[in-house]
Amino acid sequence: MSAHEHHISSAKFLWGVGIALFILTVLTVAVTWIQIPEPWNVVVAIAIAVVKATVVAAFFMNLFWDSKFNTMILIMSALFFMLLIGITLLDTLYRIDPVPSF
Amino acid sequence: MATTEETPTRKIQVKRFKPEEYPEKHYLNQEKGLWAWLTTVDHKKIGLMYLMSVAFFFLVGGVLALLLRTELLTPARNFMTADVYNQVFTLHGAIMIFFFLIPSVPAALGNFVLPLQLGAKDVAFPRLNLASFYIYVIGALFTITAIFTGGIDTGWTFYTPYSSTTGGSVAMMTLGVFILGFSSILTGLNFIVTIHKLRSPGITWNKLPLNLWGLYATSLIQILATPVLAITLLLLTMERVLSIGIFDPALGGDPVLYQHFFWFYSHPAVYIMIVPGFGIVSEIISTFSKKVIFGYWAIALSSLAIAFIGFLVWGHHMFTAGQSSLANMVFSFLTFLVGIPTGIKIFNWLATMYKGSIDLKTPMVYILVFLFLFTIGGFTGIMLGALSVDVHLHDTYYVVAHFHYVMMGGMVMAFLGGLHYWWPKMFGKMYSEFWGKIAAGIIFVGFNMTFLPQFIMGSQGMPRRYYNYIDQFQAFHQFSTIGAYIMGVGFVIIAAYLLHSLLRGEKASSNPWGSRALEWQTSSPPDLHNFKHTPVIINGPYDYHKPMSEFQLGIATPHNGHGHHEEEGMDVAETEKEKA
Amino acid sequence: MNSLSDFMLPPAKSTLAGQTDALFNFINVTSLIFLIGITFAIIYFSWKYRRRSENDVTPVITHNNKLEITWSVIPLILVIIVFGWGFTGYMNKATPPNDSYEIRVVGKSWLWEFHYPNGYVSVGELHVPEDRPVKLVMSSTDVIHSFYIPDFRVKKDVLPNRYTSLWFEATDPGESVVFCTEYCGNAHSNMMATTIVHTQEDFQSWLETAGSADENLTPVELGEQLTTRNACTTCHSVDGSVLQGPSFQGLFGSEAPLESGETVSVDENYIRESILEPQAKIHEGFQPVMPSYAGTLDDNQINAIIEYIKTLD
Amino acid sequence: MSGTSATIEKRLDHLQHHFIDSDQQFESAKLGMWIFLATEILFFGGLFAAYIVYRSWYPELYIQASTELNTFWGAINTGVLIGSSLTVAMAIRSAQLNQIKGLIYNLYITIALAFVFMVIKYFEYTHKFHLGIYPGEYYTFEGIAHEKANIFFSIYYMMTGVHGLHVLIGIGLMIWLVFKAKKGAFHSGYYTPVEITGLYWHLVDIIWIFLFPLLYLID
Repeated sequence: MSAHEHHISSAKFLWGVGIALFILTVLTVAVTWIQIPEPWNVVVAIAIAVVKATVVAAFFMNLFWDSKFNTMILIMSALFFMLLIGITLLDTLYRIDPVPSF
Repeated sequence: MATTEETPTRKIQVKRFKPEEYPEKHYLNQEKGLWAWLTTVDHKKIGLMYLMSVAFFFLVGGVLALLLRTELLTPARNFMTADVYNQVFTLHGAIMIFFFLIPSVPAALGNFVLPLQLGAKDVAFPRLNLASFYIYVIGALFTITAIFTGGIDTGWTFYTPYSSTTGGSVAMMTLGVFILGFSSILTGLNFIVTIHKLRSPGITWNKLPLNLWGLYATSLIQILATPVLAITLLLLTMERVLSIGIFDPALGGDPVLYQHFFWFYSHPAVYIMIVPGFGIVSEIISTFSKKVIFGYWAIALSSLAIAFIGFLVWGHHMFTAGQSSLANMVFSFLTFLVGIPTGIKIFNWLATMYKGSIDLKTPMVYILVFLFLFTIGGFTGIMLGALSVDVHLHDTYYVVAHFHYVMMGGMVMAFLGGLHYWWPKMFGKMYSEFWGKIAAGIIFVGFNMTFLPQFIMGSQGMPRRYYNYIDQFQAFHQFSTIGAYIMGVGFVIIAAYLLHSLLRGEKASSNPWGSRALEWQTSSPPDLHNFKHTPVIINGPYDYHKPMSEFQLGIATPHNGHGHHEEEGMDVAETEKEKA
Repeated sequence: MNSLSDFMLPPAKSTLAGQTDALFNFINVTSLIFLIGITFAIIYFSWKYRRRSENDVTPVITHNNKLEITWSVIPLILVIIVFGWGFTGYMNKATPPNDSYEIRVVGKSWLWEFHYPNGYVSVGELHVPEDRPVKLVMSSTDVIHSFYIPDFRVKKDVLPNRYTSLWFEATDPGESVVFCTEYCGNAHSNMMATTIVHTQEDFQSWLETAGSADENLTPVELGEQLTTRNACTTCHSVDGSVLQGPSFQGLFGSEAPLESGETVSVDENYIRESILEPQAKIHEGFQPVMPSYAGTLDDNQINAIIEYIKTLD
Repeated sequence: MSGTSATIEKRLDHLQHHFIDSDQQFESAKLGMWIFLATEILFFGGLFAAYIVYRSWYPELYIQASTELNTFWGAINTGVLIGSSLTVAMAIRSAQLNQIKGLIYNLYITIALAFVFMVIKYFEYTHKFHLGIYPGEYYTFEGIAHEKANIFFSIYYMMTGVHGLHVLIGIGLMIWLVFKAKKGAFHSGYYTPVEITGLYWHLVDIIWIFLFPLLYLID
């Protein structure tokens, strides 16, 4: 918390993180070349994206060294997004129409 | 993180600071001129500017309401056409909700009180605070433009596809509300950071005034829900401008999806409106009962619980909208869960009054009115949460009466209570206690006359947003209209005596209610920088069993801790906070 | 309790009403008991513990776990009862019996159209048999409407992009009002209909004669009936006053200015076109909001309406 | 670090009167930015929710329609944004080490990469407009045999459009940072605007990290 202790990443480390992200990008494109059956292709794509986002948040945005409260905010917003979509799907996926919709 | 070795071993000098009575220099006269007001970053002045704005919009919304009630005196046309009527009820709803209720307590009263209650000199981002006020003004200008360039007749809910096909300036209006959302977000953001980072030495989480717990919960809702409204209204605006069709069935979209998005914000928004009211009630009940609050943590945590569960219940606005039975079941169940923390609060407040020393001053009268009316609002909410009954009552006057009991009987009463409570602190003037109670009585009678008949009408099937109605409802409508006029008289009286107080009111002492809370331990009106010392807190804000002198402590420094970089004040404050 | 429910609620005329009303009364009575208790406490405390001097000392009561748990758990139990009760009632309303008599409902701004299995279409009047479950399959041609019969305690939104349904079983012959409860524009409050419950035999005979009853009328009489039945008069007055659409009075034979700036003489062809394709030529000063009656009115009926309009000078 | 920049520690003209010290001010600003980012996530969340709901309704539509999106350029743009994130991180590092020149150079590279991103986006858009792939009502393309194809592209345009708007705002912010840096406003004791703009920029990157597979990589 003190002004004297802001984490400073080394240039080498930052480059390492960047390269890891490039590799993950190539990977996420590469997995579409091998046909993974539904719905696992979506799962894999999202999983890689989540890993990339976590890496960016932790090492570029310095959450790894930062106050835990900031991490909590990030997680909380993701959680509330999932609430929005999760509960909305409870409706949209389970609608029973008396006649098939048009 | 600072470690113990770094803690300076310097001695802190804590002294007693008795607030100055009738100060000559205070925040109202330290900077002069209109320009100084318009560019001020002082949270108190910004709060007052908000207060004036919300008062203005309350007046506009109120006049619109009286017009509506007058039109409804008879079943057929009185003096408005259907189109005008539809525009008027849309504006009444939109103005009251977006321009009055949402900013009323957080932005107006909250801005004024929050830093004072923390013993801070200002909110964390004073310029951002001013910016959010101007964003509010810009949003308001957009809305006013919309009114004069075609009007809007969609209802404040802007349901598609009606809103995407009807005439008028819907896009301008939604854009105005979109902009307004940012004002709300920035206020919430500012408050959260301020509460986290700018507490005075000794204000630990368990000594935080309950008003701030209320504002904290409100701010959380503001930052988490408002962006969804923003994107929804942006999509709706695009729907009007570019016909993107996501919500418009004519182009392949789904209108019920719009309702999900809209209520994901607008239901929590109900709690943006009411939760800060809870905070005010806790403050006032404790002060005027001169007694420690009953169940501090129960009240504090129930605010957070309401804020959280409030996010999970939006679908109860859509029980008949054609959503799946599964969703209906989940939403209905969760809706009832909100009732529990709300009930806990009511019981805790009653328990605080038990064996207290109750002084029925005007703010306390409003809070008792709040308790009664809000309880009715709550119980009728249970009625509407019950699925099979809601199928019958949905979109009838029962719903109208319910939310007016919650919003007006709850929030507006809490707002009036808070306004009367902090009025002496804001302006250093007292108002007429006699007229204050008369007005409260008139509003109470008028309010119940207006909205009780609406419960009966609604149960009998009178749908809302009706310009004409069938003859059997006329007696109820007329009774309701007369009640609305009476209520109007009550508000005119309030305006009159508050104006009188501003111009000719008696001077107020620094702590006219004998409160232990921190904002009363500075002069009335406060200094430009709130306190002339950095306050030190050792007791909770409701510890009425402890002597007043224990609430008037501060750090003694040569420069009173203002304007300059103060070595001493700094180190002590930081180490105290670390401990917290 | 019955008198309370009689005062608050409309008459119960369907099999679904009883359960709804019972829950309504239960919540009302329970709430009233709580409300009286709370109000009494507010008034009693304010009087009993009123401030006697500025130096009053109050006891330090910070919390009381037993009490707090009590007033959390009792309401919790009550609301769970209400939830279960409400949910079962709702499921009854959401699940039509298999042998239901099915009627198609179409909501248009601003009228209700009812299509019966034999092809007959009525506007503004829903005829149903008593003691027989009736299932309405509903859709809208424009914006969202909501179909509400207070006497039956049923309501459901009518959507433009899919079908929704509701069902009821009427218990008493007679008439009940139908409201639109989803705001849909200028004549929202006039978008009403009447539910007419017949005995089973009456309903059968009504259904058989419904299409042919009009044959005994003169074209003008028929036209007059049709304009009311098809909710034309919701928007078009017959006395010259301006509603959502131009008044029928003095319309025929006049020169009507159009939104496009042209004028058109109001003759048989223009009226016929306006009924079947209302958006083709919009009269100046009015919104293009009229629904099409193609498929609802046949040639004979359109002619009758034209004859009727001719008589309104 | 405090030893090397003792003189700079004295420069406290950035400190606002209601804060006790720079540190409190810095932490407050960062907390404020994180809260703002939370609102951003929920702002985009609405669009993602619309995306997911329609995808759950019409999975086949998404498979068909995404073939119209060019995976190659999408991937290049992902790389560009990741690169710009890296340079922003480097810029902050430079500021922390008092290397003002490094700070300015890194900001320049970031701005350049952001422009590259926008230019690629521009070509992608114009190509689609050329084919008649407009959002909603104006959709005229006939290459996709699905009646809701217009809805997919409405969602596509809204998502990438709002994201693009954020990139433009980011460019503006970074140009402003360059000006301030040239005036010598930043040093190791005060670089709050660089830090919080950096946080914003990384979030814009993260959003794109999700948009890329969701829009371009559906088989």
